[in-house]
Amino acid sequence: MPFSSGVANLLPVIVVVPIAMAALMVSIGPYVPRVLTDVMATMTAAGVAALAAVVAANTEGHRGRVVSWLAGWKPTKGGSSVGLVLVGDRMSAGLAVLIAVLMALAMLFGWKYFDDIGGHFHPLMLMFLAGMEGFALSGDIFNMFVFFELMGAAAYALTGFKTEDPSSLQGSLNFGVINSLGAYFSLTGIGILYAVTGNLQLPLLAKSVDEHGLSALVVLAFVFIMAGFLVKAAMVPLHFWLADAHAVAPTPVCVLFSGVMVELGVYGVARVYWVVFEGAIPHHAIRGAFVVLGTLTAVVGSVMCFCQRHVKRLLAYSTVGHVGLFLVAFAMLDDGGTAGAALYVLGHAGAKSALFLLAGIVLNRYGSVDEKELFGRGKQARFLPWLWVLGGLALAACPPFGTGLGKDIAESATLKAGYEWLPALFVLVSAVTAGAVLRAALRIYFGLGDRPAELSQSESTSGSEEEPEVGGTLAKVPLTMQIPIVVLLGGSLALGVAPGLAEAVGKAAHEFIDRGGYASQAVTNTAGAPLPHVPDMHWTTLGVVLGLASAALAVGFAFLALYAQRFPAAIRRGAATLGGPLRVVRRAHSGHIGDYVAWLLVGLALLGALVGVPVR
Amino acid sequence: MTRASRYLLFFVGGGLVVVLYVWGVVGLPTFGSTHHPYRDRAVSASVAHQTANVVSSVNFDQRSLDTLGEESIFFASVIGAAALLRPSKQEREASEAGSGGGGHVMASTRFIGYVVFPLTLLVGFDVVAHGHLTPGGGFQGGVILATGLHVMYVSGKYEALRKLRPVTAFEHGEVVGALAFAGLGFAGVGVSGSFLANVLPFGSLGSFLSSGAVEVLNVAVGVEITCGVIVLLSHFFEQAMEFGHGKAAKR
Amino acid sequence: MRYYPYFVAGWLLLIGCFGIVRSRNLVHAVVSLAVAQAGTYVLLLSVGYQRGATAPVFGSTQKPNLNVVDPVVQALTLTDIVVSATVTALLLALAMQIAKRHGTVDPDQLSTLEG
Amino acid sequence: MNDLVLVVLLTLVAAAGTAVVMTNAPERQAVTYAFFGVTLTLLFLALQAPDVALSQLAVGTAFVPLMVMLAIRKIRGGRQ
Repeated sequence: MPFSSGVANLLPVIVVVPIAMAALMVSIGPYVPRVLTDVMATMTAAGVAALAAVVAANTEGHRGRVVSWLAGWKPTKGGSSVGLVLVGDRMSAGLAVLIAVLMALAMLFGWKYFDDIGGHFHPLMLMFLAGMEGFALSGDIFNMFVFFELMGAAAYALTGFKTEDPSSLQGSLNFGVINSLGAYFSLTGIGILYAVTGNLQLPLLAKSVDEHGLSALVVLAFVFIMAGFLVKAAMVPLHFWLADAHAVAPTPVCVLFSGVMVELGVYGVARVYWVVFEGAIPHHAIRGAFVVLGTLTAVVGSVMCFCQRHVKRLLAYSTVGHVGLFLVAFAMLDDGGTAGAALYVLGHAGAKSALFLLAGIVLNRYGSVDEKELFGRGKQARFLPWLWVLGGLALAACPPFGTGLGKDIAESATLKAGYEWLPALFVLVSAVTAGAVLRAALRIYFGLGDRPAELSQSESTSGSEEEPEVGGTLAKVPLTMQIPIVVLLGGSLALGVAPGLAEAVGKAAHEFIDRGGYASQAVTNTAGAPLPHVPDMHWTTLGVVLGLASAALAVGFAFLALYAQRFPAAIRRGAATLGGPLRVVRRAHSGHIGDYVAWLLVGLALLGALVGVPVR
Repeated sequence: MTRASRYLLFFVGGGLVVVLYVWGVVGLPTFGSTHHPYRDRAVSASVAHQTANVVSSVNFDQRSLDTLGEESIFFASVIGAAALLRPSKQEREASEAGSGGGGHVMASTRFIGYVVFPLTLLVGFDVVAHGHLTPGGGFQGGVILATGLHVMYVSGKYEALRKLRPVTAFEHGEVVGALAFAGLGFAGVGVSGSFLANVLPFGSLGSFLSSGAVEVLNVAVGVEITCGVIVLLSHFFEQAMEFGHGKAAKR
Repeated sequence: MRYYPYFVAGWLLLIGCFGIVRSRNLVHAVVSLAVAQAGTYVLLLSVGYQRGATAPVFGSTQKPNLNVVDPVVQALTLTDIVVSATVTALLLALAMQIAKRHGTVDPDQLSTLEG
Repeated sequence: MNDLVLVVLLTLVAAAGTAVVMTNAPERQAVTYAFFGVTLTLLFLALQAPDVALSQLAVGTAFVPLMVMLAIRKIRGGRQ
């Protein structure tokens, strides 16, 4: 099979089509009716999804990977090249589909959005799409940096899009500064790696880093390159920007942030480790580091999540909690952990995106996202409350949702690697974050629990001043807003019940960690030796029990929070002693950019120590 | 967090990162060494395509997708800045009610403006046009051209600047530049079966018509950057000059 | 001199971070970020330098040869500079709007996002 | 000889960068930043990177300082 077959040429097309459409829409946007721009943008995203699906479907016929060396600069016989390469394997092509599908649904949801749209919103969304697609498909480390920045530039502008809203601007600036700084650390790492290897293409770096072997320099390059990805992935303590940005970004943008952009950070970590560094930095160092940091991330994220009353911030912190789990699953460094993480990411994208859309509807219907202020306000609603509950259960990894299957497979991997306590972490994080979601739904839509006494704007962001995103408040919820939610939840469910989907993810993960295959197929166009077994992608009894336990605990936590005031005074006093440490953690989330930069350096030092000390 | 604890955190984290950095960097090839494998490949590839400026060859031929991404970042930022700086309702009303204006400047700066302005335009065009032969290219020339236009501001003629600068036309110009880049990419697929392939005749090294598509992409980027920088600066000027002195719309 | 340029690059990155940490004005923070990014330019170009080599541009006086400094890092730096300029533009636009909505650009006084 | 020039320029760049960060008033910072841009330009010329030097000159001494000055003007105006 030649390198530049027809399918291979689809890879750059997936990236360029949204760019060209964005350019076109800047020019013609002001002269055509609004509905046409909506249709054009949504169709572009849907078209990109279709192209990505064609690539994904063709990976089988291309021995797992569609490789495209751009501008005809194919590798020489000696296995070197001056060109750039895009690689669509099952994982990256699958991600490309997910990105474009989420974008299309977010666009559909946004049809009624922003009267004062000024012809900017759709082009920015399409540029954001191009950046994410490029990042997922790229096989070159500097090119990844370029698309990382494209993703970033579009994302900062989209976050601050509601320029009348003060907190939206501040959230955007925090996001922009910390994310750029992370990217500059990455670029420094890339420069260091380039200096010793003379390569930038991932498949070529694989060989030259192996030859260089383990050294302080490789650890330094690894830690710095990871900086940008880990900021994007919102690993504690590099996560502070996330809640600020998610809480204030327009709803369709939040869907992409939580649904896939953050997860692309985890993908970047995993891709670069597996292809470039796996031969040099031993597994035990990476596993130790990411089990510690992932656990920290999961705990901080879920605790902060449960403390929120601002519904969008609540959802944002739950993303932090889940990213911790994804990092832990990746850290198992086998195909089971990778497959579990990938499936969990897909299921989570469906559940979390649906929940963000529901929060957006609440904001536009009632003019606030403060769970306490909205107490009982949605009692007349008939359909949406049940979608909230379903979304909460999906987030709790309740069987038969895809989140549950992903969690099950990841838990099996942790047990296999000898971490008996990790399944407990998975159960607690999914239960606490879903408990917070259910609590909000029960309060807003069912009016359950005690009427919140104080409505003061005490120390935290409440969400009562959040700007609605449509002109006026919605009298009724249009179908274009409800369909995406149903599709997303349906997708999350399908992943758990359609065995074919899970098996495809298993194959993708299996192939993802086959670095030899990646390098040889990209460079010499020959397939590597097949790896032994493909991970088993079926429900286990233990997994189903733990999934149901998470869901039951989530409901329990929700009711506990709703009726907290009815407990005996002694218990409440006991619980209040937890308040001290909790306040310290909450205070750290200060919204101050200087703090965030200081924490970034602490995070890098921590990662450096955790990876560097064991291999010294 | 207090200022003191923030500094403490920074010095602890930063100190450890410095240790890691120094520990790692001393493993690099020493400064000025001759170990540059990618250089050797890039130079031969550039010569093979008759491109005298190897940097341009890397940017527009060998790693042209990077440049496509780079131009897209630029494009996204221009749209983004336009979105962020779009005037609010109060500002539009205030602007219609009058105000605006230039601010006065000294005669000497005005003189410099008149001399420098045509000079920068000339240099800018030259830098864009010879990007494949000599240092410079679409980006550098574009920034010089666009900033040169704004030297008019230094010479105190904001009104003249506004007339010279039909922003909508430049917006379309930017789009044309971006689409030309993408179009050449697709032409590569059509002609030689590979995206962004250098499909034009290479000519001979050093002559004006050499390097194939490098020169054309260079000009496309030049158009996009010139127009984009003008649009970007126009939004900054609009905010600073027209709305800057009104009562700010503070909530 | 063997590692001095790399240390200067690291210093710029670090001092840029410090600038943001100590900043009392968001415009100052954005400019400090640009200083941090300048560290990456210095690193990349130092990595590609070769003693006694010339610029990678051939012409009538210089026939093609391999005794030139690394053109690849120069191309990367060019991209990097564009990124810097555009990110700076976006962040300055945000700072301008923050001034308008909050009436201040001092991060110590901006506190709508807490907890 | 050439090494000496490079050492001097590198030191100058480090010092100028530090000065930019340590300048508190943003309007003076636009000036120090432009000077920092000039030192970088000279360093890039000495490192045999004329393409990059030209970019840095256009961006670092004209484009970015101009935007910074406009932003400051806007911020000052908005506070009146």
